[in-house]
Amino acid sequence: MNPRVGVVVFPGSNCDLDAQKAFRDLGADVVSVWHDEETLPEVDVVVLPGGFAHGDYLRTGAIARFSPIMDAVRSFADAGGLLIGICNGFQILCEAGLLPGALRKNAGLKFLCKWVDLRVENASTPFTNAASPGDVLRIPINHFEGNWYAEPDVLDELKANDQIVLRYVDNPNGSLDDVAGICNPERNVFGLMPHPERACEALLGSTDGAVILRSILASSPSLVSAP
Amino acid sequence: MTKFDAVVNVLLKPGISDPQGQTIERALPALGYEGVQGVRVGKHIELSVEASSEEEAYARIQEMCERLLANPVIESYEVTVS
Amino acid sequence: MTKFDAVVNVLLKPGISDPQGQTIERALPALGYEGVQGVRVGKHIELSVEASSEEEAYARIQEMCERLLANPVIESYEVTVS
Amino acid sequence: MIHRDLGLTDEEYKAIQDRLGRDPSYTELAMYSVMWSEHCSYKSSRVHLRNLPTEGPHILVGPGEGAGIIEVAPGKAVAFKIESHNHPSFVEPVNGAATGVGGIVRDILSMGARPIALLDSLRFGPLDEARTRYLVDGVVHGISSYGNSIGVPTVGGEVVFEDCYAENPLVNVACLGVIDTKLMNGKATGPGNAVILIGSSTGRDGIGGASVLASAEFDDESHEKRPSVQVGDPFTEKLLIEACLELIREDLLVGFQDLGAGGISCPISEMTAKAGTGMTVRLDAVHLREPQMEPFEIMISESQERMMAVVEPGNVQRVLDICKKWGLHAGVVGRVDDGDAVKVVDGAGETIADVPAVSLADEGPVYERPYERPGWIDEIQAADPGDKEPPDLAQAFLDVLASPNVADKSWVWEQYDHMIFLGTVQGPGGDAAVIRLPDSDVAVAITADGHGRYCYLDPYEGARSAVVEAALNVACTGARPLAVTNCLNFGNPEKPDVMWQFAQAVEGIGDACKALGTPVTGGNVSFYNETSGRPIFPTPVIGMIGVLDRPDAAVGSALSGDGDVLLLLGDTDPADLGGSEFASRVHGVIAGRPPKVDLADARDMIDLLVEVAGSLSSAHDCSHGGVAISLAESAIAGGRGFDCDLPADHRFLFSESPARVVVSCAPDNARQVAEAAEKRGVTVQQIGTVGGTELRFGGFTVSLENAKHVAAHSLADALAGPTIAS
Ligand SMILES: Nc1ncnc2c1ncn2[C@@H]1O[C@H](COP(=O)(O)OP(=O)(O)O)[C@@H](O)[C@H]1O
Ligand SMILES: [Mg+2]
Repeated sequence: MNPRVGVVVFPGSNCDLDAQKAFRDLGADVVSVWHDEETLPEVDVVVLPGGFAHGDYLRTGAIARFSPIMDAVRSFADAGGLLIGICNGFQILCEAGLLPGALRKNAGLKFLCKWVDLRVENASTPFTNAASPGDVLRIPINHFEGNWYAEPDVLDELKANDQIVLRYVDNPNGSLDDVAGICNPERNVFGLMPHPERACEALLGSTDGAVILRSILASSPSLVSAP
Repeated sequence: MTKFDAVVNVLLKPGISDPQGQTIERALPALGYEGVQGVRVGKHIELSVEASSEEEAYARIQEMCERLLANPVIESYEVTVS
Repeated sequence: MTKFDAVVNVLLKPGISDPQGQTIERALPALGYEGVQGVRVGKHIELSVEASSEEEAYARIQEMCERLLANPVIESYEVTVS
Repeated sequence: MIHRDLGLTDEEYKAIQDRLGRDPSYTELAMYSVMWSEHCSYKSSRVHLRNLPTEGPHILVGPGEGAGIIEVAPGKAVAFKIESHNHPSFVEPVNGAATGVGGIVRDILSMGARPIALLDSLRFGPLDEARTRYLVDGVVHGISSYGNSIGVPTVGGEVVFEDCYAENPLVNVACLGVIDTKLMNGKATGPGNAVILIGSSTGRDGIGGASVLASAEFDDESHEKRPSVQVGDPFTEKLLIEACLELIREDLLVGFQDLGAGGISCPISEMTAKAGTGMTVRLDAVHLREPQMEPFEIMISESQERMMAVVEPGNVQRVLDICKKWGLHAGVVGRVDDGDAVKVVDGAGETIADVPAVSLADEGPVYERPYERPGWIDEIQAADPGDKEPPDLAQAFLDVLASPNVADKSWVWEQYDHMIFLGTVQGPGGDAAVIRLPDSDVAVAITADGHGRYCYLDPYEGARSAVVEAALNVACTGARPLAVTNCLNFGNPEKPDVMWQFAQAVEGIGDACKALGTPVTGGNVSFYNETSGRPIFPTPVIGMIGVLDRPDAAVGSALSGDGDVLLLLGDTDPADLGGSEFASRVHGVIAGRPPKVDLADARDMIDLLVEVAGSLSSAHDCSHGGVAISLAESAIAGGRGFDCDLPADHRFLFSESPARVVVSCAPDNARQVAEAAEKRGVTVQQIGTVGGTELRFGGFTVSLENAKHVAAHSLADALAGPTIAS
């Protein structure tokens, strides 16, 4: 059975179709889930895609985290389901308290769309296990608010737990401790600012993003439990 | 020269649509907040200036607002010096 | 139920660097404004709420701030009801 | 004399009276004033635009609709169009530019196309002014915040700095869309059908935008015109795109049009005029943002993010439901009638306006404005073109490379999402952008180019050069140029010399497009680009689209293989320094005659590039700064140097002779490329080889490191200074 991926669409999401395509090209069955739903379909993986949910007005993710679907997303994660937030999705996860910290405006006060190098710090998560620790992945960023921050004690805890999954090799946005992506202590919720779905085809400049997507699919219950 | 603390609040002029404010207003009922109206979102700036008098401080900030802190074409502002 | 007007000012917590404020501060001398310091930029939100008393209005807005209007991880806020 | 306040002349007022057989009401007059404004009626330009070639085998829809439609592969059609938002961007750069993006995106959407790419063509004054930096910062931020938020990548464009744009920047934005399921039309057919207004509420913002802002030049009183600026709402626009595409996918719409300049007045009159029907609009059904708006305000408000749809009665509920799902306001505001009148009725049932639709939409005045070649043009053409030898060739090279017109523009385009839709095969930074269309293997190349300086010196030659440069940018990727959209930015058309520039430029575009086989599918005219009587350089901007056989066949501009052979294709005339970047940057001179394009040569060059694309490692045309800069740009982009043996002559190195391209290819391919060129009569010169960490020109050498630093930092450094709003 193919892994099943649900991509949540908030009003203002705009990388939902790209995420769908990237997962589909890697062999997943993909469904889109409207934010107004109260239940999730049967899926192995939930993706909160990039974009500007509710225009990012007020604050990124501030309104989206109250969408009806978010209760179901939380329960899905509490039950151990794989949940990934990309860019705006990461911002929503932080606002919802599913991941620690908050995302501030880039230190340079500019939107940045460019290729960056990411170092894999933890390769034993379901999101990175196709990589090795220390691997450098070339994946684009595309955000104005990617400057992650957390209180010092929270950061210490993340470090102690190996929850920092990806770091920028050359910090583009001022993010604390070069953090580009983090996971929860249970390692089933992952948020990152860069866009792995944009780096799954050589024609577009890199296939390193597929390392992350493939890790996820290989870890999805449908595949893992298949005979 | 004395140091004066000042606050500048910048808002879109009345009549100019404020998509941020409208979006927040539309979102509130779903969060259980009924009866909230007229939401407008602007900038809040705090700063301190050196000047020889409160009037001078006020005048300088006023000028900074016109030229830099606000765009008088679409925004109005309010300066408070203390 | 009475309608109360309120103002919410949201700022980054002290200790969290504020690049917007710093950028303005750095630009000012070149434009002829010396002696300006401690510039911090946040959000200014105006709204009106229905409530049975000023206290209730205040409490409701306070709650809205905690949940929506500010992010307590990085921001602090101040509510004024009139 | 109320009509004069609304921008109508006495003659125009008389024409309205004659047409109606009575005096118009105030609301009617307001509607005529916007529909007959320069911006909506093209009254000064129409007689000239008629001569542009508009037909070709690939052209499915030409000028006159929301956007031109081009068939790029069997069964695959795209919409392409450019628009200006110059005046609003000067007044309020962030929102002026943002709403410019919003407007062109809705034009594309109105054809039933999903917007998939944007190009922004920007012109500003000198960067050492704080006010210019404020404008650059604001305009780029406006495009970035709006385009990124609606999820349409900005994949290319241009940025030019020239004194003449200091008080009148140019902000032109082009959009490419791909027909989603069905090509829509803007016709209000079927009497009895409902008219639905979708999107934002209608407010007092942007009232008189068409007649006042876009159609009269700035003067010191422009402060009073300022409140007509609008704030862009990209979130609503994104919802509008998704909701409307869903409506079209479900085949719920009969007719469809965007609301732009002219507000509601525009679609109601144009859609009925096209269909030969009438329409009644109920003012109290329009969703208002502010209480107590006057009828005329409602009829001409240019509030953003609105679309109008004509829907069969049985589908109305479904349409409203889909809009609601997307959180969009939608309401029935009228119905299509028999007859030919546009009627506006207020809440009490009283008729406030009742005029023939065609009189608003099609019967506006057409002017044959007098034009005359100005005397100053002979003087300027005869003046010293700035071709003197520079004291130091290497330094001259670095000076030209550091010119903000030449230098790396990544400060700008890194602020744009240029990757969304997973189709950006080549993004900003090369010649044309190459975009793979969603869910397909079809790739198109798009670019926008203008040359105000050449057009100032000779509008006919300059316009031809702009077309050729755009076509070459497209052809350098290996794509065959197919069609053109154009944005004509000029001064006050009531001045005979401006009108002469306009006529010459349009003739130049027409001649070039005919010769290259790239018809004009639409565009936009922006007149009155003057401040206090000083016009900008005449600046036609050409948007060009071409098509590639396969996305992975696209050729880039970066040098990519050590040992590759460098070939210069085309003829260099050392006298082609008039209006060049060298003359302006090194000698501070803009004078002389601009290079003259031979259109047949240009066509041969394009055919050659398309033919040999498969054998090339890189291709990059020679434009600003000539062959020296072209080589340097390809080297910097590829991160590798070259070893050339070029004459140590500034007139050769910086000549801007048109229709020249520097290509690189594997040594094994060089013979074949050269033969193909010779067969087409294109001059080929082997000028060197790729490799190393230096740019060895022959007469002088610069390290790649240094060149890269100079190119990368000059714009960012110049923009780092303080900014000021007013
Ligand atoms: N305003 C802009 N927005 C996006 N891309 C831009 C902009 N300005 C320049 N670029 C990109 O930078 C590259 C170089 O631009 P330019 O020097 O104008 O090229 P050319 O001379 O080939 O037309 C192009 O790929 C162009 O698309
Ligand atoms: Mg080029």
